[in-house]
Amino acid sequence: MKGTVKSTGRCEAIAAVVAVVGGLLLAGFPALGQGAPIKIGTVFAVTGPASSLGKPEKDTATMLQSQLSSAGGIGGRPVQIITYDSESDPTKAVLLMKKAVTEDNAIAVVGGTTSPESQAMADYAMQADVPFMSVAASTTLSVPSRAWVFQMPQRNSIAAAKAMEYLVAIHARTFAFLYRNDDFGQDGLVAMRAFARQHGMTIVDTEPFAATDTDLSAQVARARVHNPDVMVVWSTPPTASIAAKNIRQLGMRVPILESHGIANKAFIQLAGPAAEGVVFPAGKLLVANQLPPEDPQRALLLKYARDFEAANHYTANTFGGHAYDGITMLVDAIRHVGPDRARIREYLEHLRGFIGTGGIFNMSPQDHNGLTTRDMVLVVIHNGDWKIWKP
Amino acid sequence: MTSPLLEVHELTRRFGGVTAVDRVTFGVRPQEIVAIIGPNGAGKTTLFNLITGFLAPTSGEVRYRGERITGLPSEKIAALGIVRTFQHLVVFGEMTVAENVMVGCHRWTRTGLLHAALALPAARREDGEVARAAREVLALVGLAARADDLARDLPVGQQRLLELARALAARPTVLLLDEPTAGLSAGETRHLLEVIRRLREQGTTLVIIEHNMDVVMEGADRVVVLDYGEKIAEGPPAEIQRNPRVIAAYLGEDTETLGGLVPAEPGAAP
Amino acid sequence: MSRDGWGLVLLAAILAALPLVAATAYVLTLLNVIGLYVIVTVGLILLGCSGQVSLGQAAFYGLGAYASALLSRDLGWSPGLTIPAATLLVAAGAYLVGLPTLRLAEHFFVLATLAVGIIVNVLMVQMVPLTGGASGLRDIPPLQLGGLRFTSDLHYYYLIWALALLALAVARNITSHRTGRALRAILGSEVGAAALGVEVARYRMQVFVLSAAYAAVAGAVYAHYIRFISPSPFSLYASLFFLIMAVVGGLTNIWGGLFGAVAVTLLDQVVRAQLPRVFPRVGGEYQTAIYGILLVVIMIFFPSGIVRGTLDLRRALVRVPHRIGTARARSPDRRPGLGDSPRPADGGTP
Amino acid sequence: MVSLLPQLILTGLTVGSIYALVALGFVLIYNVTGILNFAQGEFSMLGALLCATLLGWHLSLPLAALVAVAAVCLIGAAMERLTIEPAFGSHPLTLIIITFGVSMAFRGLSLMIWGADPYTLPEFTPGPALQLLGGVLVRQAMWAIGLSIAVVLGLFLFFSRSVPGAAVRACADNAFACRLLGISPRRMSLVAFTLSAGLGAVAGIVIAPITGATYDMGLSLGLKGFVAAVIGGLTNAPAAVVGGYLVGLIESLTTGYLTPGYSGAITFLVLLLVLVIQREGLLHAAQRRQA
Repeated sequence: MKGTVKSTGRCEAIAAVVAVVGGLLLAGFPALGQGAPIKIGTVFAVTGPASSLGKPEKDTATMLQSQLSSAGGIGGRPVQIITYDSESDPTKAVLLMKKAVTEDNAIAVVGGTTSPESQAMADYAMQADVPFMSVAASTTLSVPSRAWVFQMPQRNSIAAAKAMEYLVAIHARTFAFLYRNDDFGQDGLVAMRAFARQHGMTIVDTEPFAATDTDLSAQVARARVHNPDVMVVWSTPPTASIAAKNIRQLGMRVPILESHGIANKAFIQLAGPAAEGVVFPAGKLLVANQLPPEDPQRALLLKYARDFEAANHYTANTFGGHAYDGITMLVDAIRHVGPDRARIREYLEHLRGFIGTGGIFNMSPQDHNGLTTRDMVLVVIHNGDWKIWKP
Repeated sequence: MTSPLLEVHELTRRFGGVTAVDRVTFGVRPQEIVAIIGPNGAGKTTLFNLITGFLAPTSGEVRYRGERITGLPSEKIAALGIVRTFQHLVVFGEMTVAENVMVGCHRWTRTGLLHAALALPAARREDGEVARAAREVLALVGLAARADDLARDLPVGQQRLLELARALAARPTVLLLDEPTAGLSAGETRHLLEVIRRLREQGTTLVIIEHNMDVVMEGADRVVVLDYGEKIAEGPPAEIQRNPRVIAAYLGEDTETLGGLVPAEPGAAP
Repeated sequence: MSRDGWGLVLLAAILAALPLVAATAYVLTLLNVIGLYVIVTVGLILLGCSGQVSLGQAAFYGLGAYASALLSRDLGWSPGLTIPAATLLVAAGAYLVGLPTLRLAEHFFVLATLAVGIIVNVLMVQMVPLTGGASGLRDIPPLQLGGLRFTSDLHYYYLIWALALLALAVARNITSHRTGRALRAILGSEVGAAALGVEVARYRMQVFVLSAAYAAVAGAVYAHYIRFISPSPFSLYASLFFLIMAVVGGLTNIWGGLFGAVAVTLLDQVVRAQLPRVFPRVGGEYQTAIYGILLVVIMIFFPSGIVRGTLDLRRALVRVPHRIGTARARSPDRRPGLGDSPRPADGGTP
Repeated sequence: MVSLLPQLILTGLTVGSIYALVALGFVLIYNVTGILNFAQGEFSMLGALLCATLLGWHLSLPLAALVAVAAVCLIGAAMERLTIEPAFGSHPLTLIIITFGVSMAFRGLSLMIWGADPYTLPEFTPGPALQLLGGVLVRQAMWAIGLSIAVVLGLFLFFSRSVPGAAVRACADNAFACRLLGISPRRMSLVAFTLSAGLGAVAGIVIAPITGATYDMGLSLGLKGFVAAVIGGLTNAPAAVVGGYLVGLIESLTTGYLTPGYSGAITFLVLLLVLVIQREGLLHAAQRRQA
């Protein structure tokens, strides 16, 4: 009696099969009939929770594409930068990385906006022997170092170390640590714990909060009870700003130290007056124009900022910079050793003195990040603008 | 006189201030056909809901074969063999007529999720049985021709027959019919009476809520009259027809239901 | 053997052959992911067959993944063992969740599952020592059955699609025997079903637990396949994604599970691959919007799923006299897809 | 921790007032149409972001707010006509799914229009936070709290004193009877969506100075507001507001005295408990709607 229902079911089965074949053809279409150009795959979280980081990364890639094209590619060979959106989802990130590698024959891949995405992609890079330039800051990505995985941002532990320099400089003995309860915040907590122990400081209180929290005065109030010398906040806007606001609203006068996650104007806008005097570690991009002329990065940083704003009509930030470093580093490698994965890896692993937006990279088999605290600066917010902080 | 199969004892249900069913007591003997009549809003359907466990009584109880069944969930009561139809049609619109009836067979079939999941022989055999039973019942009520149509495509009258068929498929001991002739043509009504008689011969006990007095006079052995939730009369049809309280009760009603006393025009829907 | 039985066999044959024609790591991974989604979606649709919708399916998917990952990674059990173990654990969990919540009116049940989904996700992020927090769990051992070590995409392709076909077959059987009739009766009218002795609560529970188990199996396999898990793929968004697949396929239509998962996942890929060619400089921003609109359009115009919906429209247009299944064409006051409207005031029986 | 409690309570009230405002939108629509509108939070998002944009065009705050609210009202009306009206009479689940779809669409479109960066609005009455009972309360929170009360009063007057209000209430009680009286439930549902869209927008604009506004603020706001509405029994505006403050207090107190970070989970644990405990009540609500 259910005969026709079944046949409808069969229709669905057939429809499904047709969809598979057709879909694969369409989805795989870019691969057909394109072998000539050297391809670099990029997978960023253009949408989803991490989109504020992924968007500038993707826009940087698009910008570099046009620059490379007008420059006539590498050694006469055209370069194609493929950009995919991982929607901040590790599964999709791996899937798209595989697509870039196996469908588009990308020679290497840049991406992994969030640390879970990068982790998953790194595992595949190790399986498939593909150079992977991660733009996520999680410490575990390059400690211990993995053959095919390179990390562009100053890893969180370096940022934390830089932040620590501030605490040491102002002779802080105790501090409270408010962090967004995700990979970014949890990673920061681990690093700060370690350094605090080294410098004989005590973390009097740790307060996690959710990225969607609308008010943090409960956490601040808890921390205030321990009256710490400094309030340390490890998050990105809006919560990073809300924290700063709440700290001041609750009448705490102590210094506020935030993370490199607030390296964009949004923080200042949202925090308003509370942003005043907040100190945070950051790549030099933010304060490029304040750098001494002899600083080797200065020229590059100013150029990147200029080009980016020209191309995208919003201010460049350090996240886009990581994508910039990853791609330019690969281009440099290809220029020297040609489009060969193994040799690119070899070249990158011994790359020294490479000037990027994130700093001067000195890679080694033990260190696939190659940056130090010298590549960061402590920035203080003064009159709604960024100034290099000096003790 | 044989002991009653179904006993309603001091059954009461209040909704806020209103008392829909007020200390109603009566019994139904095996193979008896009892008609329940009364003006609109007299509490007939509420009474059915109380018996079949769709409503919890405020007080009083229902006994089946001497066992107290009040408080049991409706599906348990149905499982015991007390099956009902609804005044406002409740057919499974998205299922075929035959499938509707096959659901009726649920009561006396056993295979469960596991049998089905693995399509065990047991499940298949049962399907065969059920399909056969369904065909028989459909033939009985005269819906065989429409077995493969979707239930919701049937006209109201046939949907009512379908509900009856579904209830029959459950092979009930006590069958409660809520206005079974509403929306039926004169012919269908006559056929329905046939079916009801045959059921009784096969050993089924019936309780019927009915507006159509012809049906009551012809079909019922005994009539229970409700008015404002109270039992105002009980007895053989002929007696009831002459009972002054009953007539008064109906006269208190609007003429539309008064028509219920004189032969109802065919196809009169509730 | 029944017609869609043959359908299954045919499908199996095609699937077995597919890797021979298209076997890049990407295509295989894509097919594997689809396969996992098929399993979850079919489970969701089984639930739909009892008139329920869950917005917590991603949580069961994730619990399956974490349970199997932890058992194998930290206790050193063989994944061959942990996958069924995880499934049972999650099923048990679902039973406990179902006890209080399944008695809720259906649209409050959805919210209960939504709440469960969110709570589970928070716990995944929160219980750092156990789950590794938001940074996730690494180094999950691959599946090993006897001598066979599942390492390549191809291995998992055959495993996953075998499971998917099994899931389809089981679901199809369930919906086509006594249990299936009972479920569809419940979908049609709880009252009517109960009046015929159908144990509504019991069936609801069975199907709910089963659908959770489906999700858990998929999740467990996922964990050993990708070998890295973090809370993000198991968020409310994922639950919505599964729901979209189920809805595209038709919430009460098992085969729709196959179609829905395939169609939605591939639509995603196609949009990704083709949109930039149509509009250069376009970001992924379109995805969310497209899904949202898709969801709305389908619920309004194809409440019984795309394929069936289109078939109906066609039939409605050529005015074939109603026969089974075909009669699902929309009519202004009756809306199939999720059972009869429990609000007679807005249509129901005319 | 003596010094902690007052602050936690004030924080709870601040957050609570936000949830209360969103909850009111839920109740309004549920009362009239029986639909749980999960796009409710998106109205707040749209209100806040539109207002921010208008400020960018150098409109004064009151004017910008007014225009934004009006615009969102239109959006709400459009949503009802385009997505709810065509599915009128569908199974409640179908309608819930539709509202989820709408909310996704709004989120995606807003991301295209406004990008991922958070925006903010100036406080209505700038100035240092108020010191009271040993805690501090942001001035903006006073606005939110005051507004939540004002809206409740407004709704009360609308429903009890005005004719359309009475009509809406009638439909809530019995759509069928309503039709007999010649009031179209469909028009009422349009009214309800327009109103609660405006309500949501107002909420968004009032809270943006406290929380900032991002394209994805809608979902979590909507869910929290929804929990509040459920605690209030879904049909009773004042109760929903109380529910909002309860959720706010529960969050801040659990954050304050238990380990923080779980507050999100706890809110939804409360939802579960309420659903199960209130089951009867809720079911009655549901059935009353369906009868």
